[in-house]
Amino acid sequence: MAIAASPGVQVTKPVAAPPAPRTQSSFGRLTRRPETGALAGTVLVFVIFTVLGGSNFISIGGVASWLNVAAELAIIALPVGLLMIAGELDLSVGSVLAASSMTMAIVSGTYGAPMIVGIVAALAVGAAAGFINGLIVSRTNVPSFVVTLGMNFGLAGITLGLSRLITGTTNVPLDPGPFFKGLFGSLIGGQFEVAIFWALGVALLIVWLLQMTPFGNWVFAIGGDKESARATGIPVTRVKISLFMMSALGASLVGIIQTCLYNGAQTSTGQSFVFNSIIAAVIGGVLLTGGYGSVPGIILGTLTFAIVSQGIYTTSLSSDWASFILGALLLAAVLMNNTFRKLALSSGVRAPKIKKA
Amino acid sequence: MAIAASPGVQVTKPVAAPPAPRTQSSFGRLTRRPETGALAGTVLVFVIFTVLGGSNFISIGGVASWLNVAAELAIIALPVGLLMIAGELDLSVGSVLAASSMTMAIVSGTYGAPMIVGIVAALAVGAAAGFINGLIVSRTNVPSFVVTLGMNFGLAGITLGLSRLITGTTNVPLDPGPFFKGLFGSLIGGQFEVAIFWALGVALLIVWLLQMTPFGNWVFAIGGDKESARATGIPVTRVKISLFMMSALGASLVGIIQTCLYNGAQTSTGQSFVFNSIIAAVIGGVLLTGGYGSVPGIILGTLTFAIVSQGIYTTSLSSDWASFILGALLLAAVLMNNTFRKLALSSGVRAPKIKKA
Amino acid sequence: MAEPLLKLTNVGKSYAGTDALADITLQVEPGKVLCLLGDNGAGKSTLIKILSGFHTPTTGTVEIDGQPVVFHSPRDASANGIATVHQYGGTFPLMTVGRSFFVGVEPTKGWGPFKRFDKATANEISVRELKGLGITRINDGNRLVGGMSGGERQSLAIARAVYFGAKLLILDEPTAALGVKEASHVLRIIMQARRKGIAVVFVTHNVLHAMTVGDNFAVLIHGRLADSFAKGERTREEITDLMAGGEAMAELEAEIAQYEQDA
Amino acid sequence: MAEPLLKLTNVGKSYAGTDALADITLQVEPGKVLCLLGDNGAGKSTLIKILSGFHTPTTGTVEIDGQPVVFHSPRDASANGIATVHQYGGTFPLMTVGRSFFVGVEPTKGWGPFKRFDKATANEISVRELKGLGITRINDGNRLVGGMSGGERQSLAIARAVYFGAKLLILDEPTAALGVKEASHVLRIIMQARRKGIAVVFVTHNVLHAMTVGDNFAVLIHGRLADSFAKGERTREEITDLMAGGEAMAELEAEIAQYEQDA
Amino acid sequence: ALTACSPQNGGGSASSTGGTSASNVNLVVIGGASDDVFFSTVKRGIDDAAKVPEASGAKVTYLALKNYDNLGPDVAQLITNALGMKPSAIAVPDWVPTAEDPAIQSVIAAGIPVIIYNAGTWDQASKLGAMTYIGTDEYLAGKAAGEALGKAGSKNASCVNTVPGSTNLEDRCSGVKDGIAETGGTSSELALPATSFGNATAVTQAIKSNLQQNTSIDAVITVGGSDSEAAFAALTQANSTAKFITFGNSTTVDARIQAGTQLAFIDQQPYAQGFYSVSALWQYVAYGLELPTKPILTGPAVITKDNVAAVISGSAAGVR
Ligand SMILES: Nc1ncnc2c1ncn2[C@@H]1O[C@H](COP(=O)(O)OP(=O)(O)OP(=O)(O)O)[C@@H](O)[C@H]1O
Ligand SMILES: Nc1ncnc2c1ncn2[C@@H]1O[C@H](COP(=O)(O)OP(=O)(O)OP(=O)(O)O)[C@@H](O)[C@H]1O
Ligand SMILES: [Mg+2]
Ligand SMILES: [Mg+2]
Repeated sequence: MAIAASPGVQVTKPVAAPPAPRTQSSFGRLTRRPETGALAGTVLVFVIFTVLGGSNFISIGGVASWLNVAAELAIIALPVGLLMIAGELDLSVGSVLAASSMTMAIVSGTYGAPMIVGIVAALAVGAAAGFINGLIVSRTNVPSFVVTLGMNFGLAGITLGLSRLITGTTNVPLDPGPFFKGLFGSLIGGQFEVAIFWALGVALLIVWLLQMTPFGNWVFAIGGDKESARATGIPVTRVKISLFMMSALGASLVGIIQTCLYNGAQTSTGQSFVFNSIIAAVIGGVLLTGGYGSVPGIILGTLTFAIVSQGIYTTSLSSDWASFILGALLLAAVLMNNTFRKLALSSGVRAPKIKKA
Repeated sequence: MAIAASPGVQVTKPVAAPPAPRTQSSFGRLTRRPETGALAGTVLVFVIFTVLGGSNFISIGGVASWLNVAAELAIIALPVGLLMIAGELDLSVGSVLAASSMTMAIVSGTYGAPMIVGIVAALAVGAAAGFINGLIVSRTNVPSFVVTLGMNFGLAGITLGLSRLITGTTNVPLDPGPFFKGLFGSLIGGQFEVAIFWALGVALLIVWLLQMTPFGNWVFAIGGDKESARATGIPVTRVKISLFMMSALGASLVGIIQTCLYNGAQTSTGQSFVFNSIIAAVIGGVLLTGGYGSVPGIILGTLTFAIVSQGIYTTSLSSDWASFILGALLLAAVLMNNTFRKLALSSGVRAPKIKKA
Repeated sequence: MAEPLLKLTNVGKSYAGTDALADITLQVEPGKVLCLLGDNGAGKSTLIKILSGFHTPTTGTVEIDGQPVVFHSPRDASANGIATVHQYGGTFPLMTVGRSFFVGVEPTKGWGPFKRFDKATANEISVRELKGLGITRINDGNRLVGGMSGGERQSLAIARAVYFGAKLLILDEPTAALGVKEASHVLRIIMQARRKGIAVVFVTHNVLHAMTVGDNFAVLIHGRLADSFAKGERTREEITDLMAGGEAMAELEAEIAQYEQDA
Repeated sequence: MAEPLLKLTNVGKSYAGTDALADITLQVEPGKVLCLLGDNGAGKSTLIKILSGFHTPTTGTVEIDGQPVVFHSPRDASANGIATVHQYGGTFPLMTVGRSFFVGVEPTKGWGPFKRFDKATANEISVRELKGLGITRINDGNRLVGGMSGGERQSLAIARAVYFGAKLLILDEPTAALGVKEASHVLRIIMQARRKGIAVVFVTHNVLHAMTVGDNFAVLIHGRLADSFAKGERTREEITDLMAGGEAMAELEAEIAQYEQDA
Repeated sequence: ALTACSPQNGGGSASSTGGTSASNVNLVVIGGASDDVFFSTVKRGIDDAAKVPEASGAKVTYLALKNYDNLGPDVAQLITNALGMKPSAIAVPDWVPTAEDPAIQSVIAAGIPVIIYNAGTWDQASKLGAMTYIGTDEYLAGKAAGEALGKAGSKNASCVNTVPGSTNLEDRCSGVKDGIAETGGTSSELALPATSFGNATAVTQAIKSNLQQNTSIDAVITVGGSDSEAAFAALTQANSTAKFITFGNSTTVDARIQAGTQLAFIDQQPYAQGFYSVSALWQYVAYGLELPTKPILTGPAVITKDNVAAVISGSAAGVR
């Protein structure tokens, strides 16, 4: 390929990024952690809505409202963020969610198979979609943006076509029964989705993967410089396929959760997760160009996003302006994130340069 | 570990000649142009739908149907592609289109100002949005993905909120009058939108900018390596702001065209252009990471996309599967593009590859 | 002594967590070559990034022709007649040789609205200038920079800076990736520039190269100016030891010689 | 003569439009250092990319220990005991020194499902190995590679390849970005490896370095093997001329000397 | 319009279409996105009705929008596509009259019979020269819902719209407002941003917050087809006793109405819209049959506990 710079000639530019920790006070050390910027963004929007929404926003119901949204988003955004650290995008999570959810509803609802069979089938759909994404991306030179977008269209089409063929409708009800309802779709205290625990589980899993295992190191390396990573003998293909499978499985899990929560599945669900998961990761400090990001950052990103998109309903502002406020606050949160990071890093030093998309 | 062929297989060695660029046939040179891959993709989908859609697809009406779609898409995809070559994304074109279109309808329809005033106002909205995008992206370290996405939400919100406030509705009619109808919204031969000529004009403008002017060189340089570009003294900020303004103005122009064509404006139009313009550029060979792309490529990309998305309607396939076919063909077109490019580039190699065991 | 073209007073620079440079005072005169020497990580590139407007110093002042200046961007520096070849970068992998050579200073032909980038001229000049540096394999300005060897790319960046001329030419390890012939060409070019009255700042790890072209020498050790002297004031051994961060190199060389004998 | 570890027969490689290498036949023996010399663009890096599995040759065969092999990826090469330091790259700007050092061969602690990346060990070893190469400013394994100087990064890549050992160590211009001290350390390391019976392929533009460590020499000119000889078979001047692509360097050196006198 | 083809020209004067052999007949129906719950049911009607013409060798082609992101222009484009297929007759919803009407007029001008279905009005259809209008009036449907809420004693309704700006959903909400006003109540629209569309949890939590923020809300109505489960979950989580009405139904909706936890759903009978459109086109094109009753309204029907029993079997079969 003449287009891509060959590994030998690629110029290694020093990329200044979050800095060298030197021995300093623990507060100093805290301000230097890259997540601090993301935290600043979360705090900003939290404060704004506490002021605007008052007791509605910080009541149990108010907190549950953004926490629930954040939890489901995090289950997808965390593995998507991992994939982004490795330098790839996944735009197929929307259709994977819908496909998994419909699979479960059809297998266990329409055909009446035991719930566990439906769940395994749903996860299998996710695993397969992720595997195919990963395989095509690794084997060809096609950017993952296009491959997963193709998958998003294609899988949506298959889901719709098959659902109509099999059930004649796009809307399949399912009674998950008490056990699975409790496991995936119950509300703790009538307010907090059990998805919050699933999100915590996923977060722990991904923290462990990213920080504790060789695999995590490979993810950073692949995102940092794919050719150099290849040169060190990392099984790049295998790592990428695993990552695509993880993000697809995250989407499947949310599909299962929503199916249990709302007692059925619709073919048209899920597409908003495509962009939202990427936005959350970027707000959380994951570089779109790969090579950098952290789990706490992504979690803060999902919280910021959830607060911004849900907070307005706890205020007395007209919902006509919801979209405007969402846009403005997203930007403000990211700017805050950046500014804070700059401030924290510049003990008399210039801003770090982070490569942009 | 594969074992190499036995020494006997050892083949015609390259005749040692100083590797001067070989004087090659003009066909050889053609196959080396990167657009050839994009052309292969376009030809592929064209052939498929000629076979499947038959006379419907290649009738005047059939051709007009994808040519019209391609023309409007190209007006946005070309400047968006330029921006992508410079390493930035613009996800705000959807709202810019809607905002421009509503501005025009409200100014010249609701308030009855002369059409030209409405058009200027619409373009001003586009220019302002692009300017703000460019300014924020250049002045802060926030990736354009987030900035323009924030703009997309924010501007959509303002458009909705203000329209409701001013007109009380989200749907404003406008009679453009014969002159402006003719200029922007007429159908030539009752079939071909005058937008096709606008698209040609935009294409010529952008070819000229990219290939003929120093500005074009700067765009490639900024996308190739922003820091090095800065080091050479290129006014990076000014270039980026211009580029964001161009993509926004492209969206405004399509807004004006659609308003004249369809005699009015709606707040909810335009969002499909956000992704479609990026997809078209990527199919046309523009690198998502910046630094590479061409106008003929982008045009072929928009044609491929338009053929795939409209072609299905000329066939007798069930529309349930439209989405699936879209996804599969997009992927096929890009794969074709890649494979062809690889083939074309390696055909120059004189010695055949050694056989692998 | 000539009026200095460039004068640094107590310049320092810290990156978050590290002081890369402290308290640097030195000057460069027109028609002279200042060799900047020092170990890896001594702060040479940092100093050069300050001179070329990439970084603003944390402390201290920079004067040009006696006027204090603050460069906010590389543009400011080039506007002041400073041309820099950085240690890495400066070329664009996905652009053609001709385009990459002329980035920012594109030649045009035609006039008024018909003024356009003159590709033929750009290709011709870039190939010619590369030849002048001894790079003969690149004979088509349409080749992509990404497909050139490391030394070829380095030569392109040098050819570019030299071609467009400047009052002050800064070269950060220009000869590191170059073959013996190309390196000699670069040294020749430095000498030519010097003769034209251009001031040159030259970073190198090669003692021979430094001694061949240098008029003045400044040695950085751990971010501080450890020594500065004019040509002939130090022996080769002394210079070598200074370049090694002040450590005596004799021992290490003896060890290597030992291995050689074992062979 | 020892059984060759690596043997190339008539190897050639063309990029679209260019023959970068043609008809290369050479061999590397255990415990010997093969210096690969040649002008910029001569094809040295291309040859090394073939040896390290980055490219498959267009023509010819590669044998290891007498067995023909085809490397489909760098993994295949490392599985065959080949460790390579490429001309650029090999480190990860956004990773810490400790993590970057151990990419692909991460140390773990704990067992079973509790096995986890051992950061402390990684940081400690990487800092220690850098010290061994003379890099003393990097004393915290948590520092980001992107914030290191050019030479520090190069040292990290070398330290890495050496630390993990191999039958065949390939170094593409490892000393180019290094200071005199660090370069000497690398030469010492090459000698140590050689003594352990490791075969080394060493690319350099520095005649002195080449003559210090080389046992055998192969000179590429325009992608072809122009000469190959053992230590002592050529004079320094002959080698210099060969490295300059076969051109006599005396003239160029005289020209530079002329400038020097003018000064 | 050509008088010979104009359906207003009189009941059965279909002589111009005589002579058409069934195997050449191609009926084109343009409709909403296939993953839209409502249009999924419309399509069932179309598919079922198509069995008759297909048995005679005729063809029925359904052209679906891919999404509603660029509604007016996209439908106009589809109409042009349809015209390119040389259809015998076309059925199309008139969602955005300003955008679509020129295209519809050009179809009619080409002598091709047109039925406006699903969206539009008989006034509009007859002005264009279409044969008839089959469907409902979104505003009237909304109004019926508002009236039902008023009758049940609600004073302050929240009209949940997950696609703000979309003409038909806006019409429903303004209908609700006028309907409830008759009994002195008010209604406000709850507009959700695009980032929530298709995410039941985001919709749920937004409605819940709104209920908690504005405690005077005593009625919730969802105008989008896929938001009913989310809205109901919100009511539960907010411990709200607000009256609840949805547009469109499912087996779960039916069950809730039976159990009394949901007041009603507004039935537009989408199946009937598709079915009668195809039937009417086919009968006219093939045999010149045309019913003098115009328009054919398929709704709105308000399905409450009293009449829900009748719809349950249909819901289970996916035709409601
Ligand atoms: N962006 C950065 N962030 C943090 N530290 C940095 C950064 N850039 C350089 N440094 C540190 O500053 C010191 C000086 O670096 P500099 O690049 O100036 O060295 P140098 O003299 O050019 O070395 P070399 O000869 O290896 O190129 C080094 O210790 C390096 O690690
Ligand atoms: N990806 C590529 N595409 C096309 N040509 C290439 C590519 N890579 C290298 N070449 C060409 O092949 C020739 C040999 O390049 P190579 O990198 O092997 O040289 P080298 O001997 O390592 O030079 P240096 O000493 O400058 O590193 C050069 O002329 C170069 O331009
Ligand atoms: Mg340096
Ligand atoms: Mg090389």
